[in-house]
Amino acid sequence: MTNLPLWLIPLFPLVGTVLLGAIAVISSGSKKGPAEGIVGFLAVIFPVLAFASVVLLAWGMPTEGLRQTLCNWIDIPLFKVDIGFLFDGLSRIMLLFVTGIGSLIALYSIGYMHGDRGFARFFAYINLFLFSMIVLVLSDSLLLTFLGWEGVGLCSYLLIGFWNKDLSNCKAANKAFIVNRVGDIGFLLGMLCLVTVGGSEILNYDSLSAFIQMLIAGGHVEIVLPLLSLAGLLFFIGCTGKSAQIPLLTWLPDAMAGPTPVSALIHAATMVTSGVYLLARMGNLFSLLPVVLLIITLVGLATAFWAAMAGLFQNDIKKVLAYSTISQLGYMFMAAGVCAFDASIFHVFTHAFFKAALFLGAGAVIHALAGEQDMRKMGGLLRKTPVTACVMIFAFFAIIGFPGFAGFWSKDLILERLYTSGPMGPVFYGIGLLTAVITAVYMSRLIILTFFGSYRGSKESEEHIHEAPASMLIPMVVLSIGAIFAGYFWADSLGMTMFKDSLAPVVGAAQAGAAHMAHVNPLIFAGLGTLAALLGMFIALKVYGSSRVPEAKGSSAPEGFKADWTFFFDRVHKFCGIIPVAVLAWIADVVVEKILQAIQWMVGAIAEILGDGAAAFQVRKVRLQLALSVAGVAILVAVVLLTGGSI
Amino acid sequence: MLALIYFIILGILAVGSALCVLLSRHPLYGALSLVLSMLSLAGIYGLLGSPFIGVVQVMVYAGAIMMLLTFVIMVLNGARDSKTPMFDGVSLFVIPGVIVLAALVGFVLVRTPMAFDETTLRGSVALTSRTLFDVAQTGPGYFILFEILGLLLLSSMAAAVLLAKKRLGSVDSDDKEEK
Amino acid sequence: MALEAIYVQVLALILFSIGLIVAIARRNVFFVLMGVEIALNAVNLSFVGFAKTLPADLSVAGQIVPLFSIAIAAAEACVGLAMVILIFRNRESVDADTYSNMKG
Amino acid sequence: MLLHLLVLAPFVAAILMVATSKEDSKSSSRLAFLFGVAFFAMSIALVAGGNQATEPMEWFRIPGCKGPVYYYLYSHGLGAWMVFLSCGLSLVALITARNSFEKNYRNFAIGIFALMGAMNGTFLSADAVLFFFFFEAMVIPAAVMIAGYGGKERTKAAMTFAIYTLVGSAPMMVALWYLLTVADNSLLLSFAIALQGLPAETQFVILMCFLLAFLVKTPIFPFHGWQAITYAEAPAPLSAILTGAMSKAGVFGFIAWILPIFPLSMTVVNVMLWLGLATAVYGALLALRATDAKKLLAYSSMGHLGLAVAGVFSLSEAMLPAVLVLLVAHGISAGVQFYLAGVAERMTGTRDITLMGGLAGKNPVFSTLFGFAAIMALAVPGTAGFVGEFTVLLAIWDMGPLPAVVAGFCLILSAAYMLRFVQKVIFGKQAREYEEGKRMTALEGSAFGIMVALLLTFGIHPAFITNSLHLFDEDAIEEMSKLSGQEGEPAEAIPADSLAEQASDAVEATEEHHPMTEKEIAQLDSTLAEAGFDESERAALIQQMIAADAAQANESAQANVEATENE
Repeated sequence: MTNLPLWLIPLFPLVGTVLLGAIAVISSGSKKGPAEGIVGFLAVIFPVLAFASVVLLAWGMPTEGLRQTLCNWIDIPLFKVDIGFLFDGLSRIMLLFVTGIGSLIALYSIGYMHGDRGFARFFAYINLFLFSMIVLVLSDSLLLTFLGWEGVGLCSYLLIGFWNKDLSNCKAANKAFIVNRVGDIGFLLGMLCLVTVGGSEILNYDSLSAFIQMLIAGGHVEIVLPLLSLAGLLFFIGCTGKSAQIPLLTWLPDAMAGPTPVSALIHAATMVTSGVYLLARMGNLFSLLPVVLLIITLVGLATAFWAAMAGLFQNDIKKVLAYSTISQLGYMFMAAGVCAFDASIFHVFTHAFFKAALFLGAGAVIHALAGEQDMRKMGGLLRKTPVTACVMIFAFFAIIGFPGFAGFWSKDLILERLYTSGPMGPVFYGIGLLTAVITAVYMSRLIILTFFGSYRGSKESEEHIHEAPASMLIPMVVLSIGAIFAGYFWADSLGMTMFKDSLAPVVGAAQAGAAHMAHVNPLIFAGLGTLAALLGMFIALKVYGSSRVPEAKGSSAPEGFKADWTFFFDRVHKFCGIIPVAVLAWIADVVVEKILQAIQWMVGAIAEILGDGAAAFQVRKVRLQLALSVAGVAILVAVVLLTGGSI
Repeated sequence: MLALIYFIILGILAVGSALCVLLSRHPLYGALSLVLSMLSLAGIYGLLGSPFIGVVQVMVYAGAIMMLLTFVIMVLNGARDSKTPMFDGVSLFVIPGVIVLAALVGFVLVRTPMAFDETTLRGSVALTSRTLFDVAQTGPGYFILFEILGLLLLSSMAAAVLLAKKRLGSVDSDDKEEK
Repeated sequence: MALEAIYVQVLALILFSIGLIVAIARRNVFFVLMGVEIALNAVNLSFVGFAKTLPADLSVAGQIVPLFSIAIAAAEACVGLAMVILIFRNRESVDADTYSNMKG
Repeated sequence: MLLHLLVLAPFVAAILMVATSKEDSKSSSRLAFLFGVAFFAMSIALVAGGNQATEPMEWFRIPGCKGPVYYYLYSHGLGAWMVFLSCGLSLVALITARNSFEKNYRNFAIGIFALMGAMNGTFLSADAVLFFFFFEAMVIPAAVMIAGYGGKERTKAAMTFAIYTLVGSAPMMVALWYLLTVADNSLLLSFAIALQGLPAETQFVILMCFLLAFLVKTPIFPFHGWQAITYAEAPAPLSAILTGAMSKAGVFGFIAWILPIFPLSMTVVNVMLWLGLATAVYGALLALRATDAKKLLAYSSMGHLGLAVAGVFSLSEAMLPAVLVLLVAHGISAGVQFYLAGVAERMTGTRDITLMGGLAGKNPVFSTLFGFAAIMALAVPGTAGFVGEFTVLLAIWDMGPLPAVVAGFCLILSAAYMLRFVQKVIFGKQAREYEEGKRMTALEGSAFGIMVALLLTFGIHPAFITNSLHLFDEDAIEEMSKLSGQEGEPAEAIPADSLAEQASDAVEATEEHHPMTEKEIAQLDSTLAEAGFDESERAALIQQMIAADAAQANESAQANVEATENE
């Protein structure tokens, strides 16, 4: 079955988008929305079909991958790019979990979105998102990746602002899109930079790696290093935008305004990891650029630590998860920064399962509590919603790196690679471990506040608490199974390296150059990681375990120094981005425009005055005018004669 | 020689009567001297070998147009307007201007070589009618012009009638103006 | 001494100048019209004079164009006098300077 | 034939429209719709048909100029696509105007057809004077329609528009006239040759005159005073045509007239590049603050066209297809946005975006289209706008990273203002109760839908546009040089004859050259006599003249006279 055309994979969700979009538009006029059964079926069948074809392809994929060029896209002088697809170890893994989790979440959404006015529209967006995401990971050139890159950003915008009656949702959506746009421009300029180095061909990944091989072989790396570094930096800016790293991370917490399945799918499992994917995909390039790698590592560390601290201060359950996502993405970036691209992709993979499970669980909780998101008003839900609680607790063990769960394997791998990366390794490792402790603290806090203790909400709302329907529970359970066992795809100490082998043809070359100092016994890392998780849980139990929970008053937003910490980058954006632009716009609108208008008015006034003068001269003087013209003709004749012309 | 003498006499007559037009106070006198000027010009046409134009000049200009003018002057009683000065500041400015212009053009004219051509045709009725109407020989250009001219005359007649006819309510507007 | 072509032209020039002066310098509207007639006549004279300097096949134009210009003069006088009547009826004046309805 | 039809038939259509009823908009709209479809079909045929040209016909001669002015139409890829825009947008304008004006639809259609003919003429003429004629003629129907159908300040807008653009192109007319006196004829090639022979200062002045006209028309930063008020006050269908097709005449002028004719210095190129970028930033900044929906779109167009101009003056090899794609994309997307803004104005009765809102719930189909159009304008990959902006950025990158970064900054700003626009118009709750205006009809909706679909098609397969681009192919150059050859050798070819040398300072005259006839000699004699030479001098000169003629001197009698007079 390897002769399945690759374009079939993105085609399925695209067809779904068109069908569902048509249904959404046509049914928009009618009072009653479209039948939810049909729409739900359509919404799930296309992702499932895509998943099935991915599985079929993955089964028989040759080691070097599949490449198919569909047609020409842009062909102008100096620039020629084809639409082509590349299916190799890296895209296989990405596609598997993108389509798999996408299908699960589509199924979940049927229950979650039940009764919503924009039911069909929502699934059209979800399918469009899956299409873009598949194009992103399946494309064989940077430009086509960029199509997916902006496409997922667009879907993220559409889905965050899905409930567009509320303007705050729209604002969050706008923020997400604009901040992402800043990163996208970095990506775009990075592509231009690459084109300057090696022509438009090297936008193709294969040509790019061939080009880099050639550079290394010819020893010409030094010559183009500044330009390549610039390109790498610009690409990295793109990645920070999409993957919510410092400094472009402010949009992700706000993006929680969207429906929860969206948060699970887009803002936790798939889209935000596309930055990591890009780093891994271009690993060959990045491994040449030590400066950029260092920057990536530092940014990853800082983001992980900062976001973990911010997660500690949140009261909104989804916000906690959002900051947790940023923090985990920070881990992935540090791994990429030390050239451990396979480790970072592995963490992407495991993270997708447990974070999706956490978000879906949070969604089920919110669903059960009829929209309540403030953790201070929850508590004791373990008895009311046992399945949800179990799912979330399993995922919780995974994220804090409890031994045996998925997160344990991937996080340990990253920390190990950090330690062995170079002279600065132990420092990085220390920060990473500290962050792991904090992660355990805030995640334990979430679980304790939500599921343990007694219910702190109002009495009458307690009556309505119910377990989610089956269509929501099945995906959650499947994901939680993933959260437990996904780590065994690559358990070094158990001798399972399936994941690593799959990725080796793609990122192996890039990682070969990374320095490995001394080989340290992996059990020490495992032990320290376990210790960190247990310490975090212990601290949380000590601090939050007692029934002393602050009374919920007002909004769930943090206050005081907590707010300062949480909104630090929002303020940076405000002072470095928004206010200067606003001031510039004010100057342009109020100062420059007025000056130009004044000049325009002056010219007009002068012309009018002159015209008035001439008009005054005209009044009642027809004969005078005739006389003047006679005199004028006489003068003209005289001039012509005197200057020697002949009449 | 004889032609020159006739020419000088007629020329002096034409210029003299034109000057009379310039200097006469009453328009009627001006119109009458203008008739004299036209008649002498008709003579010059004859002298130059275009008797047909001369005849047309006498009939149309001296006869029709000037009669119309005289008639209108008499109807409107233009003599009543003896208060307005004949000349004013503008006139004093015009006369030297025109004279300078004429001098300049005359200067050029005198320096331009020209002479009568012996082969020139006499402008007879036959020639004129042949040129105008013998389309096969001379082409349609003049004939079309002639037709257009006929239209022009017709339309100008209509326009004159429309303009000059007394409108309803014009008396009222007159009254208002005077107030 | 014989009649020269240039004499005719000089006469036409003098007449034209007088016509122009009459048309512009006099304030009475009848004189303005008469001045225009004199100037037109001068031009006709010039035409005929020039026609005599041309060879046979070309001189025909000199015989025809004055006819046309006379006809146009007739039309002009016709409309012009009608306008004078109209304006005089409204203004009770033949002073051309008072005719300033069309000022800008 | 197609070219003649596209340029002249719209005027015929305008005249035929006069015959329809003024009161009954139904019958007249049917006829107008038929005509519109016919022209649109013709424009598609033109785009598909590749380069073509008509037989050059002599139109008239301007006294004092050497060569005649031709009626000569020539279609290359750029012009053909612009014609496509003009015809297509006019068709949609005719469709959507039917719901906007109850009465007087007929006159509007007449205006649209006249405007369309003038625009087609501008984009298709190969003769500079013809180009200028149509370039100016565009203004008049547009201004009349603004004055007749515009908003509250329509007279002011119409006056500003007409005066600004006409005054802006007045210097170009003078420059054109001057060029005509030195060039063999008014075609591109002879202009280029003639300019080579001029001193640098003169070249610069002429260049400035030409630039000013196009700068005002586009409009570029300091000369944009007319734009916002005009687009805002004009009826929405007209605004769409103005921005979608007419403002392209400026950019078209830069590409089709400035670049081939003038030897540009690096300073000029840099200044123009930065002016374009400044316009892009400035337009985006103004759009961020605008509250009038149509003004916002006007500023947004200004920004995009600034980017296009910057792209043109990057002079990169990739410039031409890049800018063309950008122009087509912008034409369609800005057009559809203006139409939709017009529909929104019709539905809510206001242009102020702070008073709109909540249309998503009220009219979902409209909002879907509106959102789509906004996304197209954002240049999301997969749309034609992306291909255009990306390739233009690629061209600008050739001039250095800084201009490209500025251009990238504009893209960020464009996202900001466009999303704000979308949010204010269709999202949120209604700001107030609207009186129920006329909704979007199915015909309108499908027209807009087709435009959006076109944008997507061009985004996935831009080769439709880029492949049709051969600006000046061999045939056209040959034809032009043949025409130049008829009129005489180029100016440099004057032999260093003694007489010619004397003459060269006075006039660089070249006229037709053939053996002198007796008649000419007689004529020359009389001319000399008129100039006051006596018998012997005249004879000597004529002898000399005939000798020079025998020696194949390429010298005209007129120049000879003037040269000797100068002695």
